[in-house]
Amino acid sequence: MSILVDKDTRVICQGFTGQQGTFHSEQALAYGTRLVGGVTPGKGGQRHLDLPVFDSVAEAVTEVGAQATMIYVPAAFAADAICEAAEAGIELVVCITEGIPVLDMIRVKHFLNGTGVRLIGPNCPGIITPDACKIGIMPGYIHQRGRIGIVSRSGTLTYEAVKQTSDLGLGQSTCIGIGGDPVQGMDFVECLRLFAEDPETEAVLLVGEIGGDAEERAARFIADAFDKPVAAYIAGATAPPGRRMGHAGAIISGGRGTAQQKMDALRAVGVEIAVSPAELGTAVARALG
Amino acid sequence: MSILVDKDTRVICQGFTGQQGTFHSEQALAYGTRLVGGVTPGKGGQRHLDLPVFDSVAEAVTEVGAQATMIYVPAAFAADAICEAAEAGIELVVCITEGIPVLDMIRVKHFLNGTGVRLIGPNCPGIITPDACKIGIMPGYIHQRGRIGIVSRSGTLTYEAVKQTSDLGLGQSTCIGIGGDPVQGMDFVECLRLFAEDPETEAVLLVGEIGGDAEERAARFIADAFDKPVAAYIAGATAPPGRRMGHAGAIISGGRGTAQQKMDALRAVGVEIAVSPAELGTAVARALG
Amino acid sequence: MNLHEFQAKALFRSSGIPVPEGELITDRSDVPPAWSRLRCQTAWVKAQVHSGGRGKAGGVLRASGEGEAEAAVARLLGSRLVTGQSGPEGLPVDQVLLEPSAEIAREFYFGMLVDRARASVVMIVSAEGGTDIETLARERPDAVTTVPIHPVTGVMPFHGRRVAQILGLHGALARSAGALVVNAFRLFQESDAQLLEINPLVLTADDQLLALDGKLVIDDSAAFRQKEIFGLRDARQRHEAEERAHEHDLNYIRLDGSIGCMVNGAGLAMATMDLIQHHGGQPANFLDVGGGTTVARVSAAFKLILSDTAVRAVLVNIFGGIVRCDLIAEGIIAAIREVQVNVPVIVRLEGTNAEAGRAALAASGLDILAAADLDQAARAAVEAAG
Amino acid sequence: MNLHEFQAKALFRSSGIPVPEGELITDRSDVPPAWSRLRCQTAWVKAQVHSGGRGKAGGVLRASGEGEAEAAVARLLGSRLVTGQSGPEGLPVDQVLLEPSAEIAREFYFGMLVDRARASVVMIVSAEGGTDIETLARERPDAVTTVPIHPVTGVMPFHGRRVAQILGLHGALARSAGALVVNAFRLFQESDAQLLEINPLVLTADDQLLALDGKLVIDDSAAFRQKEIFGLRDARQRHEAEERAHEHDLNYIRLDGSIGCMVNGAGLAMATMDLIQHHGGQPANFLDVGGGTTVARVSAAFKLILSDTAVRAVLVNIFGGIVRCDLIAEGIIAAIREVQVNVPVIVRLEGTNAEAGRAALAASGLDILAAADLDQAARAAVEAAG
Repeated sequence: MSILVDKDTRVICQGFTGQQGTFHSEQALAYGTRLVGGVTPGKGGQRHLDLPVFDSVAEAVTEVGAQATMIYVPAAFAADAICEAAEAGIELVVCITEGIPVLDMIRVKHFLNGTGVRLIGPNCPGIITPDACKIGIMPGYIHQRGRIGIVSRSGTLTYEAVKQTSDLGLGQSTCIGIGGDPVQGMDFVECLRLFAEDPETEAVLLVGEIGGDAEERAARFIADAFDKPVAAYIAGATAPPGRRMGHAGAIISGGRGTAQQKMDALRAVGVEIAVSPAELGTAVARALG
Repeated sequence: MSILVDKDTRVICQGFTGQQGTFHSEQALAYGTRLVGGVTPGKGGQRHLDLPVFDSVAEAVTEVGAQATMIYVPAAFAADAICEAAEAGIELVVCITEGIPVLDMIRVKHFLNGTGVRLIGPNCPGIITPDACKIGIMPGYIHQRGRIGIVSRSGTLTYEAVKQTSDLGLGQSTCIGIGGDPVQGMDFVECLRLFAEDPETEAVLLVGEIGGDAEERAARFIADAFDKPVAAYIAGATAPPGRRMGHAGAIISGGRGTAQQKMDALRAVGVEIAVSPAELGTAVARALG
Repeated sequence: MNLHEFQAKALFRSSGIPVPEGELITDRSDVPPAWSRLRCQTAWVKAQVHSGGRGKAGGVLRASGEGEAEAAVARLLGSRLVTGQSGPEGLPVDQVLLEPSAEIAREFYFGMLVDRARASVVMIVSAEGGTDIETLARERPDAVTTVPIHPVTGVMPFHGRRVAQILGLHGALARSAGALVVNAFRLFQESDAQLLEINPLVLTADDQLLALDGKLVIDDSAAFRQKEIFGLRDARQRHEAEERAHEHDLNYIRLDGSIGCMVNGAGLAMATMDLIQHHGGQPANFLDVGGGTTVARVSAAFKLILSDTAVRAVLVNIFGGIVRCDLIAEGIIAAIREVQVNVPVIVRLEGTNAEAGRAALAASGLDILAAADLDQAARAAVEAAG
Repeated sequence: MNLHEFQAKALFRSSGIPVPEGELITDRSDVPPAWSRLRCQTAWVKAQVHSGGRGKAGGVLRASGEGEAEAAVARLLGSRLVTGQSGPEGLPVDQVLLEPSAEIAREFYFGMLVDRARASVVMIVSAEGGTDIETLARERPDAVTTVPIHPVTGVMPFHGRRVAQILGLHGALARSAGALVVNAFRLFQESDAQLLEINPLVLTADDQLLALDGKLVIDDSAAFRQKEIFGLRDARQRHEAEERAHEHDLNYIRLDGSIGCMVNGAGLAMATMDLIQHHGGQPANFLDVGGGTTVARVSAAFKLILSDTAVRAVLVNIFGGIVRCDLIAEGIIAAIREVQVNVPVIVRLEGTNAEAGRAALAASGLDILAAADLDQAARAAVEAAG
């Protein structure tokens, strides 16, 4: 088992014939992802990477039974691509594109509200179930199928978490990079809810960062309804207040959303805190007991 | 027990000092409804019917703990009033106002989506739990506290249903007139869901009409998840297709949404059908067995 | 509210939806100047009435010369057009639209309306236009696609691509289809439309999208903020009686039977009609007299009902809620006296002060049967109407 | 992107948000004509810099005569203003805003920004303006109200009434507050704002609402569709180094420590800073070198880091994902040769082809310490920086 994606998930790529889409589709295929086609408006009917190209997601759903999509279209068109996928009946939308205007994402978020469609991202590395399905830009080979569910707001820091759990032989059930944008799809709580029901996931490693209150909400959910061991690391403990550190999410303002507050909230509900990014693996190992 | 409203429900009236608001507030008070104040922008601080008038619903929530509201403001301002109430934390919004533009109601509906706020109406008689709480324009005295939950798309036809169940000594647990507008708040299914969990409700009498597919959806829900006896009447069996019969909802087009189709759908899932509006009471009595 | 085709097309044009050039003709003498302004070779002469099925009914004529156009105009103007939907008396043709005929490569269907279940505007699109969309939807549902437009985003680029794909349009034509969707949705919202329909939407031989016919129905509830559009209302396109009902704020629809009905509430009114038919009668009308049942309104309602000479009995069914039945009875008595009703009147009063109301009716000395219950009232009315 | 106060106010004005008359002064000789055009009695002279806390820092001066105004302008123009947020070198004052001072009856706070959790724009409103809103929100949360604006409806009438109520405004002033809300939201949307702030929003002695100060921050991600607004960018308001980073698409923020950091990914960059501090060191900067780590970008990054003379060691931490570590190592070697780095460089390479990368670094003959893991790298950097 795993969450959200497995070896049977039928995946398409939006922005398929573009440079990014092509490269990461090749990587996904090489990893064994069941990529069944792609979408590039105006290029329907062509073939690319030996797969069919469609003009619309609706066609890809009808023709090749697409269930999940990875989006590599430019930021100006990404909101449209997400909504198109949701409207067409795609169940899981993974949007890698960064730099989507926040007002676009507000509309997307409400568009998705109540549809049951899950969005990962935008501005995220994607999702991977090791040895089964890779949807995103993460390097596949560092992953190892195993016991830890990983959910992270950061990109390369997720790889750090993956490598450390692989090095310790714990492995990963599914890893989700949810991205750090202010308005985004799935949050920690939604991922935890799924990990709770996945028998393969024995513990969760949560990688947060300063800004917002996603970690605090995760802490409340863990206290209320999550029984598996959790370890967490929060990046940005030393970031000066009010400065922007790359992720749009990482703004501390008015003393809210600091790393210290987040760590305190998580520690208070029994989460094992990694005090250094070098201890992501050992923290979750401790949490497992 | 009952659903949605009881003798403790703290009710306010929006459009309180207007003619309609005043009249029906008096009626509600006379019936014993726990009316705790009203809202008329610009008249905050005054008293009306010996109750406080507030400028905003937010104030009424803070000051007198309003939980439910009845709206009698003119159609042009009704969408605003509904959204104001929902935003202020009101749990149950009953909108009596008729003639709200459908594009306004589309926005209202999506505004409410995901908030948990329940809307009854617009263009409806309201809701009543006999001897406890009357929110709406129905004549209170025809009701009798009892065993039948009534939910209806029509106004005076609801009263017919009430009278017939009262005359047979069955009485009502709660009666809800959901209104017949094309885009509205609670539908049959949402009401049935609540009646399912109300121990006082032993059977449900559903009064539908031509147009839309609310009755068909109710039939599916009854088949899937509703165990109590149900009787139903569908008005408009003899209405000529394509003509508009007053309720915006009552348009038959292209052979969809006919009374016959609705009756067939309901009968197929075990609902007792009243073939004439004179048999609303006896049909539900038969359903009760 | 219904708009005429020429009115809908004027709104289409100002919204950027491509429509044929055309001239409105209200007099035969308008034809020659219009013909030359339009540089017509052949043209359509289209009766402007509020009804579908004009083509089959002979309301749309083809003219291949100015002479034929004049003849067609002469034949239509001033006539009454009887269509499948108009009723036997037909609708007056006061205006005709003269449009040069385009060479058509393909015909599509494009509609926009409110979907109740989704609580959103949806587009209805088919690559097979020019026919009856409801028949098509029933017989070959795959040929008709529904595309919702979410209110939080409005039209997005993918909507345009989707429509183009359904219609099989590519390149510049796909972009035209995208613009059509944007413009149609903006018009729909800005005019508080209930239905916007282009049937057929055509692809001309010279590769242009064109709204060959156009229909726009406006939400009556939006009259308060659509004053300009409601100023376009053509009262002559409604039956006189329905028009008078509109003036008195009564909801009245004439039907084919012999039992006049006066009921408070639309649902109860439909139920009363059902009950009449249940007992073997035929209702002559639907009439919702509304909440405030004053003498004036009841009088107006009686007059409306009796303006139909087929009416042989009148059934009044009032469930007095907030309004007291004794007052309603007084209103009925006064109205019957004023209007001089000379067919049997059966009255069923229920609700607040119903007994006092029934007593007043009995004491009035008028030919009124006060029925004990709904069922008895309907039976009596059916019997009285023979 | 930050806008200057005068730029924000120009957008306010064209959006219908009332702002004081004012003149932008870039030269002392502009003062006399501006003074007479504005018919000033007393005025504010306000340094235009991208920083809060201007008042406390002496960047906002009061002038009660043309002479005083000239003196104030002379003092500010060409200076560097050091505020609590600007860093020790301060920000250049190239422009000042001259505004007649208004008589103030009451001061309010009005802000608009995006609420993550609600996924909507919210208004932040307080009847107590002119102070630091974040402090107020922390110390007396009841004095600050958050009012969300749902994206499906935008501003509705009740939003205006609510704001008026919070501010204690009635009648015509309540309507002015309603208009302010409508106009501010439209500007927010049309400019892709991230923050719109009016602090203070004042009620003048003659009963007018007026945006006395104005702040507008635009979403950098919207640059592609806000070309006009992004054309207003004042590059001089950023540190030179940050401005150069911007040109190379590097995300660089200068800090106070001695260890330069070059990391790929914002989260890993923050984590690296945390780890340095964990081991007792202080990072000199935040630098996210991004995904495509080319020689040119690595060179530019080294130059940026070394432009800070406080840097005593450089820590490079790269997790090679899609990009191979051996290529990254080559980039680092080439960049160090080109830039002539003369402080210790500690490199931690992990991920794809990491060993080949480490071998290349070792073989380069440069003074590079290839660390075995993250922890060791951070320790070594702290040690090297002393």
